[in-house]
Amino acid sequence: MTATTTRTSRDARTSREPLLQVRDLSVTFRRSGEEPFHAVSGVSFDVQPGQTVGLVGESGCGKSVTSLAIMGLLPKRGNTVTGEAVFEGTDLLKLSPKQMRDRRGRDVAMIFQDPLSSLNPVVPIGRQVTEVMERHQGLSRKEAEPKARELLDKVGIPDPSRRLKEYPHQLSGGMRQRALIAMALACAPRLLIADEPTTALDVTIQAQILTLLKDLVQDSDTALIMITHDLGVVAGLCDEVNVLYGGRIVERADRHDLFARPRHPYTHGLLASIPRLDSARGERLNPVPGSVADNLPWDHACAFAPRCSNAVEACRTTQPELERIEGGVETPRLLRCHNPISEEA
Amino acid sequence: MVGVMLLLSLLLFVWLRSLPGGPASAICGDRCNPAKLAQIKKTLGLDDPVIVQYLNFLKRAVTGDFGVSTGVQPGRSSMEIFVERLPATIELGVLAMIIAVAAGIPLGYLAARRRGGILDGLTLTSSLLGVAIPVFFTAFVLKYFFAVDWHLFPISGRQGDIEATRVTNFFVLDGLLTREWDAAWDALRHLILPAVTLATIPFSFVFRITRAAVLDVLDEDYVRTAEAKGLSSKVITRRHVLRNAMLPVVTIIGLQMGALLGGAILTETVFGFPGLGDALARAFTGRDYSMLQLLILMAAATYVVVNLLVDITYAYIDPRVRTR
Amino acid sequence: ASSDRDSGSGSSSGGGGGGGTLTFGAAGAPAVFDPFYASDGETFRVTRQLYDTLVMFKPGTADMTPALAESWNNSPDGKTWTFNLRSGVKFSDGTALDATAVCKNFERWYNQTADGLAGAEYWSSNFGGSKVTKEPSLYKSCTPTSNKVVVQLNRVTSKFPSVLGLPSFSIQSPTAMDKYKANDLKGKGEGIAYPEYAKSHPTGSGPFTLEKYDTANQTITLKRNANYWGDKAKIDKLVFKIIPNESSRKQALEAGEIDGYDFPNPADWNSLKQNNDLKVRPAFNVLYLGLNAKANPKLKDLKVRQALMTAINRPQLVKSQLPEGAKVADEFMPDTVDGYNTSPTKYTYDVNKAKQMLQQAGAAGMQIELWYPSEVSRPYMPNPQKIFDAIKKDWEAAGLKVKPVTKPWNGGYLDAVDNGDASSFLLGWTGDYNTADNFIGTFFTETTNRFQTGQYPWGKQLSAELTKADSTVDEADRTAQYKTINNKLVTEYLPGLPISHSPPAIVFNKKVSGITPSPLTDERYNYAEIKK
Amino acid sequence: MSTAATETTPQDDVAVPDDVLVDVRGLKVHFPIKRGVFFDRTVGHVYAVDGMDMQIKRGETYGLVGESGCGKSTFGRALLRLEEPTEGTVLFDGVDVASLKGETLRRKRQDMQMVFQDPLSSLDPRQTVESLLLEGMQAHGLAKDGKAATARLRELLSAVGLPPAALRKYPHEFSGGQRQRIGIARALSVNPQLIVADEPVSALDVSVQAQVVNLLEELQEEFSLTYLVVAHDLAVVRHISDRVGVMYLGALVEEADADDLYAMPLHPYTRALMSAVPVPDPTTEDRRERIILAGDLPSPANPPTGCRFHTRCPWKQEERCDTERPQLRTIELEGVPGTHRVACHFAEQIQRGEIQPHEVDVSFVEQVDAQPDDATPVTVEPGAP
Amino acid sequence: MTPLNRKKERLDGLAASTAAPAAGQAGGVDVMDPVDPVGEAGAVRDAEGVSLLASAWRRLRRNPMFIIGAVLVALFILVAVFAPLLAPHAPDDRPLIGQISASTNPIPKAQDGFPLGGDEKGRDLLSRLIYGSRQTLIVGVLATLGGLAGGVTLGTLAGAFGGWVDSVVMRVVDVLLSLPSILLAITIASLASQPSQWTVIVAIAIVQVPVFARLLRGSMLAQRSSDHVLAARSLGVKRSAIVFRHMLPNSLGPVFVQSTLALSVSIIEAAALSFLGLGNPDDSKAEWGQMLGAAQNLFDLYPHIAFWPAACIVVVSLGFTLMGESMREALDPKSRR
Ligand SMILES: Nc1ncnc2c1ncn2[C@@H]1O[C@H](COP(=O)(O)OP(=O)(O)OP(=O)(O)O)[C@@H](O)[C@H]1O
Ligand SMILES: Nc1ncnc2c1ncn2[C@@H]1O[C@H](COP(=O)(O)OP(=O)(O)OP(=O)(O)O)[C@@H](O)[C@H]1O
Ligand SMILES: [Mg+2]
Ligand SMILES: [Mg+2]
Repeated sequence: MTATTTRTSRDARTSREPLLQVRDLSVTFRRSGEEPFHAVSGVSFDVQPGQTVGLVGESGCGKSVTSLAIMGLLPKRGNTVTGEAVFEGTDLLKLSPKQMRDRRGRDVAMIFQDPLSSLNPVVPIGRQVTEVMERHQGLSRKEAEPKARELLDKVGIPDPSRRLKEYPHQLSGGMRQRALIAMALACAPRLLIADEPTTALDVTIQAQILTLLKDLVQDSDTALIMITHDLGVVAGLCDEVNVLYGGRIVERADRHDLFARPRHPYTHGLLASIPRLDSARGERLNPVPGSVADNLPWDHACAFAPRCSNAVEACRTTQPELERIEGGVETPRLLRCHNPISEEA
Repeated sequence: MVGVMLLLSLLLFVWLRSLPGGPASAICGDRCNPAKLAQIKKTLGLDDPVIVQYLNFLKRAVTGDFGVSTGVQPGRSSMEIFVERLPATIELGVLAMIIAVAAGIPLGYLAARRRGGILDGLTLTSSLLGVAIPVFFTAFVLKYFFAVDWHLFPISGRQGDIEATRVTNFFVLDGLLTREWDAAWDALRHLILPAVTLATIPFSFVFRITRAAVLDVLDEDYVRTAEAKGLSSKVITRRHVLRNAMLPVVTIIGLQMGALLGGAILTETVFGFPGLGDALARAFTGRDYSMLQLLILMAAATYVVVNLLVDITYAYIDPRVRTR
Repeated sequence: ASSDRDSGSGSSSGGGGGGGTLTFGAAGAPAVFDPFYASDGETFRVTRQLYDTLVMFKPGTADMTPALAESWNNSPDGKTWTFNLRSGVKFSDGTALDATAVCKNFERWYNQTADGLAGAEYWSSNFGGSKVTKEPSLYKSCTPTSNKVVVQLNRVTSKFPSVLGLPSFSIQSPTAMDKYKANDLKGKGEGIAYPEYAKSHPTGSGPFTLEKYDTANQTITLKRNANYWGDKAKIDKLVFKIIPNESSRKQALEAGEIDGYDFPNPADWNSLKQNNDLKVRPAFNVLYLGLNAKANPKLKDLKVRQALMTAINRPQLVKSQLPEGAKVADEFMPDTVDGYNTSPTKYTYDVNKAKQMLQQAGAAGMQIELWYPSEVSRPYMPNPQKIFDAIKKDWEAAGLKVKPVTKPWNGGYLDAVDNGDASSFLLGWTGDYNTADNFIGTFFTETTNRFQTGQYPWGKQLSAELTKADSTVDEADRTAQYKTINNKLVTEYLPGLPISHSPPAIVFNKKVSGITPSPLTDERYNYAEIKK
Repeated sequence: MSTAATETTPQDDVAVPDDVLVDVRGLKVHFPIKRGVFFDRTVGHVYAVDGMDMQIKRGETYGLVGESGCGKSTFGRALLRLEEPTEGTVLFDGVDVASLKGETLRRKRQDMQMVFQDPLSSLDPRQTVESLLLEGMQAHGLAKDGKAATARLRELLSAVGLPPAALRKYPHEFSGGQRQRIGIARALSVNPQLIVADEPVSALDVSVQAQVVNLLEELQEEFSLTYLVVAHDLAVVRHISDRVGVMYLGALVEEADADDLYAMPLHPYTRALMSAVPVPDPTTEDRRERIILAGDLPSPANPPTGCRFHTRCPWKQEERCDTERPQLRTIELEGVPGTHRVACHFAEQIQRGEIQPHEVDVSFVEQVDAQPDDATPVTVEPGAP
Repeated sequence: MTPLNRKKERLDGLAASTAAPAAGQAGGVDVMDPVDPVGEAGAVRDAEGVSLLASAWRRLRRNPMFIIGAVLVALFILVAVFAPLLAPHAPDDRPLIGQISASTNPIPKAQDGFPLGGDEKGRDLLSRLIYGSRQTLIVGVLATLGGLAGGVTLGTLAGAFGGWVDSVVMRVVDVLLSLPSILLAITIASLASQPSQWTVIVAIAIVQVPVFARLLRGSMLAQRSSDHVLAARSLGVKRSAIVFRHMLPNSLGPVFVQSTLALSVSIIEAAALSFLGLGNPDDSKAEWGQMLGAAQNLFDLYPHIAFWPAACIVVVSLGFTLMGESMREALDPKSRR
């Protein structure tokens, strides 16, 4: 397991047909007696085979809801999902629950944030891996077991034969996350969604997992949607980055472009507020003022306006559109801002 | 644990002896007079200092001798009565628990799945009623309709006029063992009404805990993981939801097992069912100290044992406990 | 209740009726099968069917009639009794019931250890004493001579030989008693441990024998004794099924699970009569309100006691709280007992008069404790609380301040009453046999009795009068003495207030016939027949 | 504070320089592990803090980093006597806090305060901000006069950047960042000298995190505070601290001025830790040398012998590493100042490149029985040094 | 894990789950006031502080379970308070005594002025039912208060001090917990030398003590190690202040909920004691449990005299249970809206 540091033939990949096209995805939660809450609105993006797309943003900006909506895993009641999520020509959002079940785990798989709570505490790891194969590949439990062992081995779990029989609590945090990844990869899905897969882990473990994910994606041409709030993780892993704020994409760019020249004040603010290991010490951080609690409703304004140092009058009255802007060599750059940061930095 | 039992026995012992009346008066009878009473107390050693009596009691108790009953079945060894009646109460309790569990778990699951629906509302309310109706009243009503009015079940007792060989004193089991099918069936018929009555309380608990546990588990990340794996709903229900939801249910079943004896006092009294609950009720009215000491200590011990069993079961179904 | 497989077992060769099983709903389990050590009705109900006594009571009455003794006579001094035994009677173990066996029974009774004495309530209260403990006894000796038994007493008493009709004095097989260590009683911790004999080997000469006692199912099965000397049982089996709950017994009867039970709740009488045969037993009891001046000195004044009596609306109490056929009691014994005085002073209810009398006695508005037992029901008082309540209301109407005190029957009530702690208390008595001594003698002979008569000026005198009457050999004379005492008891002494005599009942379903209700609850099931 | 320590414990033979506010010697906190069916027996201990030495100078910010479960919080709490130390001394301004009792201890608490990781759960949900802030002042007799107290409350609020309207509100009505400000204001309310901040920003969003970090820095100047900042985010620690200590399984493995440490990490663990932190810069990320450690932190209930890190150390040497526990020491190496201390037997050799990294058996130390033979090799990415 | 622990654990779990109600609030997203100048720390809304109880109350108000329960309870209390105005007769008057004959007409029938007829002592059944609410309320409330007082004292002691105080207190509680509650109540009630209303109340109160003690101790212990108590400790706040200002108020939630449930349990257990003949023998003041107990032998022939008190008990205890359960749910941070 040796990670190489550069990616090759990216151009070839990105030019292929998109594997997943998310179009205008909106999710609204309705609770009795309260205003409907638009957790996600008008989110669109494409994922190419072999590509890693990042969704970043602060807590509550709708990252998880987006991914759950694509997977059809939102709670059964209390929400409306509109838009499309076309996966290889079929709109996942229009599938019946039964059809969706057939796809989940086989074509699209997902890894969650907390590896302990995401594993069933009373079922052995092996069983939790084999059950996916039994379900989607029609294997018997016996047949699936050697494959499960291989899988565990592949994700770097030592002594897989013994681990198969063990329970989640007997594994360390990193091993649990590996086991979850093994489950997700069991049927060689073409799209993998990872929802903050390393947030609950220590840095040293995080590095292990990220390396693993990187290698897996590269080796198998799997597309990855990487959800995180850690810009550092995105910087090392993603090809294309979407920044979310208040349920909408506010900026999209190739990772190099984004980090080198953030155009949205929010993205810029985020980058400026993170202390960096590689920068000079002692300078004051430039935080984004206020908190998410100050957001405006998107319909008549830019939600970020109250916290924005660049805000102009229009920001409080009209909703900015997500528009293509200059730059973006390989991936088109999109931006939702009335008064973006000028392009130098 | 042993400490708790000792403390309990001492408290009980001293308290019982500090009260007026008691076994000496019971033996002395209606024609009693103070002189005769004193004589009887002397004969029985009831005039010794309480602590001496207690030590004697402990000495005998260690050998399994809890004295002689004076109220429940005067003259018989309390232990003998206990051993004889224990199967009756176990039979009753187990059947009640089976009913409670068989009804409580599926209904609890369904109610959780259809949270807020009509089924949920109905079952929830009826389970609350299970606690709100005094057990003995339930017993009266059930008996009145099913036994007295409609003659579907016998009125009282464990068995009717039927030839039956006693092997284990578990009547149903005995009937099956000796192939006296009609005796087994008859014993079972006698069990049904009391068991249903007794089941109302554990049912309500099992139902509510199942419902709450299933609701909790449905919200767990691993269920979402299972969904994300595209598993069939049957597998998700069985392997991922129920197996985890059963953990608190097992606890509550254990707890309720202990509490069943309480309910049995009332139920057995109404149904004239000669078990421990009936013995307890009569030991109280008959001031049968020996029987009371034995039964109350046994109730506490049972509680402890049942809890141990629950722990063991728990360890069996929850690997987190097992491999610690 | 008679199931097919039980009935008509071939053993009923000795003639008699149609066989079958009679199932009787008993309220409790018998304590022992050795009636000598018993004192409770549940035990006697069973042992009466297993044993015979020397004399017995004529069915339906409390009067003596020959049993194992065909006849008896008394020496002029009244202390030597000769019983002529019925010949050819055998115990169920095959041994002969002869004079030696009878005397062995007497000897056994007299030879009890202290533990045994504690268990033998009827012996100690009627005969008293034991050779072992060297306490004086009424009994002196028993001599078997061929077919006769000569029993010598230490003093004359009117209760002899009626007392021998009590089930406790059943004649039991000495062989079996030896074999199963019948006298091996041990006081142990809280209770008395009984020997094998009493627990499972009763051997008598009665119309039935014990087949099995299914303790787990709480049923006792008796089998017809084909060799019974008297009227052989018509039924094959007699089953006592223990159903502690009163209303369950009623329901079981109506559902056909049992054929009969006794002491039905008065409230059920009417409905029971519709489909069943409710037999009212003659009232052979008395409910009284005991007074104890030691606990409340105001009661020393006869006026006060009379006022209390006058203040109670006994007719209404009897009507509203006691079953049909209950009567207001004017004396401390039923009118069927010899010595009853038909014309003593009768107290009639009159609140105003009562108030007036209290006024005169300087006790107007006095405070009085009224005790009643909880957790119990007795034949003479089916529901003590209700009777208490009625009296309390009446007394309050007469201006008294009534303070209720209640304790469980065995949990302090009897003890407190015996100790003289209760100034007024509800209690009663069911007669054992038909003598005045069994009632008023029991109540008042000792001066340290429950009424504490010793502290009244007349207490000793009453005691002496009772003793004298009891030891009077001549029957007419004795009866006259008792009449006088009875009159004085209600007019001059009034140590307590007689309230009522209430008839208990026994009920069978209509298939059962042949049973005569007994005032002593001494029903004989060998006469029972079951219609199929 | 100019006066030297007035009270010294007998065993305290090392001279404590005047500018040291906190001097921790050999601090240990062991938690008993209780288990049993009938009686709770102690079946072992969690060696949460196992021999910590640390000096914090007046007015400096000491940053403490380490992986989850290594004992950072426990150490922080033990420092304030919120956890009973099993062994060791904590000299605060010359007074041994570890031996104080009752009222003296309570009084002493005025000087040392704490800011917690979870801003919500550290605020009593049933108290208004006002009573939360007043409480400490009352406890130390700082709020005797109502007016002065009110003035001080306003002062505190404005110091942490909250409007006065906040006083009447309950904690749950604030956003995360605001709650953390309340927590800080509470700590300030008693005029402490030392504030122990246990992961003060970990629970906050990145954008808000910077606000709080800035706030802490401002306050330090304004109130001349001394900080002990506990965190697992190395970047934050580096940003905020003057000196940094790296903790591994209950003890320090390296300690240095912030710049020195990041410029030249000496301990293998520190190296790995630093190389693992992702940097929000794709170019750096793509080029970076990375030391990926194998396995996880061993269980503190069953710590490895010798050097606690030897089970995961790619530079581990035979014998010495698993038998002898290295102590913090300064090393003689060019460019390494005397304030830079490290607990590694072979720090010099590693730094000089005399010892090369090798593959490591992944042994899962938290499992007693685990003895995998065919363990996955660790990856140490080759790259330019 | 020690074996006695199941019941305990449930109580402790209950305590823990409600101990930190704040956690539930953390995730909620509030709808904003749109325009507000953003200070450095962001906006602080001006509205008066809403306490946690208030928000729980908001949730409760919409819960039909709670509303039904509360209405039943309110009705019950009203009837109890105004019994003398509502009842046509005194509970101890016997206007119908003349009609009673023990074996032919034990229970007077419904008639003019006596809509439900009389009881076996010739008293008006309706009036007794109405007055019964009073006595029932008194028994329930006193028994619960007694249990609460005992339990809160023990629980506070154990939870506040921990260590050996905790051990000692909890051993006592264990002894009480090791018996099924009704058995314990029977034991206490039947072994009192003179049964009365007080023995019933005391018996039931004692039964409640361990439940409350355990519950309170559980949440107190949870509070003890919580950050906000740690913060108070580090501020140098006195122990008593920490206990009474921080730990106790934050632990009372589950105890309060439990006492609603305990009220219903008390009423039912009082009835059970009466049924077993261990209740208050003095029936001059009507009490439902007692009325039900007295009616047991007449159930076959005169079911109505058992039915009415039973129905009253069921309705009232259902009311308390509904209220308690819905409050428990409202205070439970895990409860989904
Ligand atoms: N089931 C739900 N019902 C109501 N609101 C919900 C639900 N799930 C999520 N939300 C709301 O939708 C918004 C977006 O949530 P989401 O989980 O996608 O955030 P996130 O970006 O994943 O944040 P985090 O980094 O904390 O995971 C949040 O404000 C959340 O409160
Ligand atoms: N009260 C306690 N009883 C028993 N063990 C404890 C206790 N507190 C902490 N521990 C254990 O001590 C070790 C160190 O815990 P501590 O909380 O100090 O770690 P930490 O470095 O702060 O970790 P994190 O980054 O997760 O906060 C852990 O293994 C923890 O489980
Ligand atoms: Mg998320
Ligand atoms: Mg920590």
